[in-house]
Amino acid sequence: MAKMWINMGPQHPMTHGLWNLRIEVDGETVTNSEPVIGYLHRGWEKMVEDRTYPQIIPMADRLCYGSSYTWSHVYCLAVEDLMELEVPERAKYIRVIADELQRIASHLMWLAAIGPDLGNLTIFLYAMRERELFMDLFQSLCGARMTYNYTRIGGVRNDTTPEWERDLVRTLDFFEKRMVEYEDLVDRNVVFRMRMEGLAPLSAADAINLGVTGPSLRGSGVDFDVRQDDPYEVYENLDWHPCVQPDCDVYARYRVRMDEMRMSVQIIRDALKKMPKGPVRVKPPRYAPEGTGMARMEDPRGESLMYVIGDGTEKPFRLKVRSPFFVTLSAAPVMVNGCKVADVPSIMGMIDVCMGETDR
Amino acid sequence: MDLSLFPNAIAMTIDEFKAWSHEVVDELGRSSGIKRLVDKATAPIWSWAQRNSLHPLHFGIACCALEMAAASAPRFDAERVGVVYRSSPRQTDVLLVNGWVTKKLRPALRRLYEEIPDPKWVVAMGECAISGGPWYDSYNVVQGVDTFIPVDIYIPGCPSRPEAMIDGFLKLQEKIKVEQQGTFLDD
Amino acid sequence: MTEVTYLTDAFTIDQVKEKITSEFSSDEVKILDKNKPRRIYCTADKDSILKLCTFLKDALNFEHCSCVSGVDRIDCFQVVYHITSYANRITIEIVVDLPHDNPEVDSITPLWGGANWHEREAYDMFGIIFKNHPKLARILLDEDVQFFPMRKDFKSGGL
Amino acid sequence: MAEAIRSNKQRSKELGLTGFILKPLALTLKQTLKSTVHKPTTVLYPWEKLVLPDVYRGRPGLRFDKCIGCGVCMRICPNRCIDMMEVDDLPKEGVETPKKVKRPRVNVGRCMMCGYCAEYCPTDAMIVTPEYELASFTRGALIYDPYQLQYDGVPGNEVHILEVLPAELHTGAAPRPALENKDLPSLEDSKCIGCTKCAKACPVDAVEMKEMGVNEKGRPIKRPVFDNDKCVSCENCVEVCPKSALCMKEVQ
Amino acid sequence: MTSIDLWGGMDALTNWLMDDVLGALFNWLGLHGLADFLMSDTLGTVIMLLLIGIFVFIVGFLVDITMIWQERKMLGRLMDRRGTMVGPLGYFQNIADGLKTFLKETIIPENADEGVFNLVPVLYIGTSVLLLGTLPLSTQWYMSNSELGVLLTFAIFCIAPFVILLGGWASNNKYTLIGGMRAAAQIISYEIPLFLAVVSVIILTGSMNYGDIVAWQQANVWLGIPLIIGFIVFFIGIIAEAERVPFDLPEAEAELVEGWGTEYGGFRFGLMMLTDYFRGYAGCAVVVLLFLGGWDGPGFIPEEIWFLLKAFIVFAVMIWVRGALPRVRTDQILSIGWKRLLPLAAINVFIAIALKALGVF
Repeated sequence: MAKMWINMGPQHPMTHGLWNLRIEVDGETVTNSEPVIGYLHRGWEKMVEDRTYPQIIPMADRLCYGSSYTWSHVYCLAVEDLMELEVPERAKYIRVIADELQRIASHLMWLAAIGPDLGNLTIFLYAMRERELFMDLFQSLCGARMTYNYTRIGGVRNDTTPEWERDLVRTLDFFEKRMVEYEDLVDRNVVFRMRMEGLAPLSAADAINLGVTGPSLRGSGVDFDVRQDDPYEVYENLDWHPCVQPDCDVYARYRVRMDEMRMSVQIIRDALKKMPKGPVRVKPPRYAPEGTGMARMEDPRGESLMYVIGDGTEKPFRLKVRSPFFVTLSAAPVMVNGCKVADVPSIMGMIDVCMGETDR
Repeated sequence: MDLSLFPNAIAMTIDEFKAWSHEVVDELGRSSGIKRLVDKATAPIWSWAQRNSLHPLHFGIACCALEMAAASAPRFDAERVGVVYRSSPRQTDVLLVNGWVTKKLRPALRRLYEEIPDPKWVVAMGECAISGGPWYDSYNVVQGVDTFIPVDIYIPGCPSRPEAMIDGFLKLQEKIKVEQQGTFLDD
Repeated sequence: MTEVTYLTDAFTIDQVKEKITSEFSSDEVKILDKNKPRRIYCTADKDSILKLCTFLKDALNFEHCSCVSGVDRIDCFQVVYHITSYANRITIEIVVDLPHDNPEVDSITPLWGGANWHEREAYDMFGIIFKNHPKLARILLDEDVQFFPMRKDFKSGGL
Repeated sequence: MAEAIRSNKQRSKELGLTGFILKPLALTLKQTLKSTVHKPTTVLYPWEKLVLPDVYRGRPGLRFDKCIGCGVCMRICPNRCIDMMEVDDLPKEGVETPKKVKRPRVNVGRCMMCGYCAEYCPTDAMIVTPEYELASFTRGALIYDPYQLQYDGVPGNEVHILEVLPAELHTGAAPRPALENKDLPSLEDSKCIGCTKCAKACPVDAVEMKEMGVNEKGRPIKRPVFDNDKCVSCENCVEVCPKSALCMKEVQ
Repeated sequence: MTSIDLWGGMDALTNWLMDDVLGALFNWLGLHGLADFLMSDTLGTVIMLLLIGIFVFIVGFLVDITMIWQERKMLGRLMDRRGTMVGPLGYFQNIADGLKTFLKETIIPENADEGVFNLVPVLYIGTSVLLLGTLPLSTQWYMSNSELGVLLTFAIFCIAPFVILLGGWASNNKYTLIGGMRAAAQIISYEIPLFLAVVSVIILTGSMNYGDIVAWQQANVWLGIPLIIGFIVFFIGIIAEAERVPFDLPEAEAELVEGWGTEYGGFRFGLMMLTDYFRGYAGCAVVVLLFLGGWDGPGFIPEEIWFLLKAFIVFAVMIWVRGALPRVRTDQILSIGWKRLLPLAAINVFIAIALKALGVF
């Protein structure tokens, strides 16, 4: 068969979001591939330069809509680093709880996305059903389903109510039971295992060199997690450990994310126990001092980093966003070359596509 | 067309004959009023059928795409209303624009709109599709989908709740009920 | 499959600082005295950045290039490198000033593949040219776009 | 850490492959029977509707009488979709010709429902409403004028800021509403020309002009004096001052 | 075993219609030549066959619509959601989908091969509907009760993949081209185990006529029990034949947009979706006929109802498998077909020979 270029183009059921994977196909096997992005580029970093610091928080929510809370959180961390503002202890715990809830919701969205990729709609429906529970939790906490606008510079918007904490504990117990169901449906299913095991190996050295971070990196056996190696908020005094899978194929990345969901439940339970009473919010200064601020955080997709330069006015001079999927996507050709056309969706699905943060 | 044997016979090619017979049948139906009668009688059936099976395109742009997916999740099952996502534009009726449209996407979206067969509708879901939403001063975002595609229904919300999307589809059904697009006999 | 564990030859922050100061003269690399846990801040000269990065990667096992960001400081361009070391758990922030008329700097993609798209984005947004970068082309905007949007002199209006 | 890695390796093996596809088949069968016997978890939207918590942020709502027309919501809105509009006040018994008041008009087709207008509103006139069925046939119908925006919400719809000053974070001070530690306008005497524009612009007339003696031409010098507990720090006076003599003094 | 006597009934209907109504009318009018022609036997048999064909198609069509409804409703319940709710129990949703496609504008891609593009749906739908003719519902309810019924069914079954290959090539779209090639690749993988399973049935029953097979099963035991391995291999083969989920590569949603049917819109797409379920129904019918004793059931229910009940149950199992399993890759289906199904089918044939030789049956 002559080699031909196929556009797994902007409108394609495999791409969750808008990007185009041009693959060169010889028969069924992929010989070369090149991701084309930029369909969702809205010039976020340019727009941020004429908004005041509080106004950017809802904008940061809309960076990656799969895990919007983690992005507004890393923005607030960066600005607090710039302003040297100290956050009350209770707010730190609430932020960690909301972070881990958002991680579970984002991983559930990823689990829902791999269903149609591999041809089975049931896992999509089950995962979305559980994600609704977590969206209910966020809805009663801060009033919105997906774009929460919940963190503030210097704390969080409002305190948690005892009823909310009771619902949280009840939801977590219910979710643990449902996790067993997902593993029944996917892990103990030979067809899923056939489609995932031994696929697209990414060795540890390649992963580190290409800058892949997060679950895809831990799927290659590298034990690096920003929450453990560069702890922010209160992760030091919570007992948890990162989930790592030694064999670096698609199934390992899947396994890492499933274990991370369980680890997040454990973190939330621990944080709920150790959460002190007290204020949740500090009045931020209106004008940021001259200087720079940088914050790193463990986003469900990898290491997210924000670098903010203040120039004394109430608007940031420059705000750079390091999006984890932007770098993982640049490593996509290494994973995709050599596999079959039918495998491309499962490989791409497994690295949890989010185009909002990639194109900014 | 060879008219040499005119009074007795006319030699035509197949296409000419097809066109000629189509014309005759059309003329007959139109003049005798049967066509209008049939259209009037069957119109409610077609509009019922169109209303109850609106297949949007499986095409997610941004955050509202997640809410579109949540709309077909177990809690707000959109298939009850007849909304099933088809992945090829040939088999869809509704182009659901659910996110901001950038300069790079505009020609692709316009081509997608043309690919959808005729009785089609466009639903602008979410603030970014209606008016560019939070990106009002961006150099790369089109301020509203209705600048280059005719839009039927606007669903505000950032992102609009799955129920709001289903409510939008119910309003679209009312709109289809009122203006019955496409009749059986004329194409 | 070997599991990569990171407890071998880890350096503390002071060891890294004095290794850098010993290796590079002060006008090439200057370490700022702003110190925060697990962070090192320094500025580097335009020509010595590649040498510094190779030194960091080989000698001080800084394996991961977190981020390369461009900044338009109106009178000059800046490229800010954040490079992380998994073993030492340190992140170093290197600021490089470039002249405003022809911003050019050596690319660090040969050292870390992760910086590839970051540098292409810096070129796309600011027009900073990275010498011997494998494929320096626009990544977010269309190829035929002439302006560099993130420069301060580019006024962005609604489309 | 090494111990953790090995346990995960066993975990994926211990999940194993019992019966190739029996487990998923059993699970889906159980789910099918469960959702045919008692109804699945679908909310039949047009007939059954979910009860949303009071905190839920649908479209912004206005309590007409509580609003003082200060324009804080117009300034804080990230999308710039609120603008103040001269409208007649609501008809009250004693008054025949309602006077003109400034009320916010919201372009719901552009509002991203972030809840900032309700949060920063000094008198809690702007609130968040749980209304989300706003689909419309035309884009113009989405611009809600103050009358359309009205919504008599429950106290739960109001959004309050309870914060502490950074200085007294460790002194165990209780969080106080925003109005107690608000920034107050401060006057630079040299620049002020006594044009009384700030007094007219203040929505709660917390500014009154006081004579501070006579200038050389014999006319009295008038300087604004601010009544600090009436002021809602809406910065109207700072903006309207022609000589920008006023600036907000931050409370640290 | 009560069953609707289709041929006798149709014979009576045509005679009544031809002789009593039309013949008498024209005789009354005095056009005796025409009346004699109408009453003649040849025209009678032609009209009778026509009516039988129409009846069999109508029943097949209604069963097909019910199967689409069953799939959407059961898949919905399998995924814990309500499924279709237009009309009573959601039954009219398929009718709405079908009617809507009448009004859609037909678009032909501009440099697609016009002729082949139009021919492919005709062939695909034609052969699939032809299948209904070969499948009897009961001793009396059949279109053709030929001696080589099983052979005829599988011959017609195998035409469609080639038509899909043609359709994939004709619509000038890269995705459809790959979809078409996959259909060809897939047919190689499951055909041989499928036929070996059928051969084992024929070895035991001794004839290829459906009536005889079912009669044999009524006399002895349902063939599903002794030839359980053949039953499983056949069921997997039929799922691949009807291109349902674990093996629906030609119409793979995820990577090929809509597979080979991407460029077909409007009315053609509506009929092709209908045809997928025709092939699903035909597959279930053959499974019931060969392995589950066709219309064999206690007397008080007519045989056709028994047959349809079993067909719906088998289709429910197909939907259940669709809900639980993801799609298989092209090379994996080939390896399953050759490495797993073929040995099983061979073992099954030996069992059949052994049972026949030892005279157990």
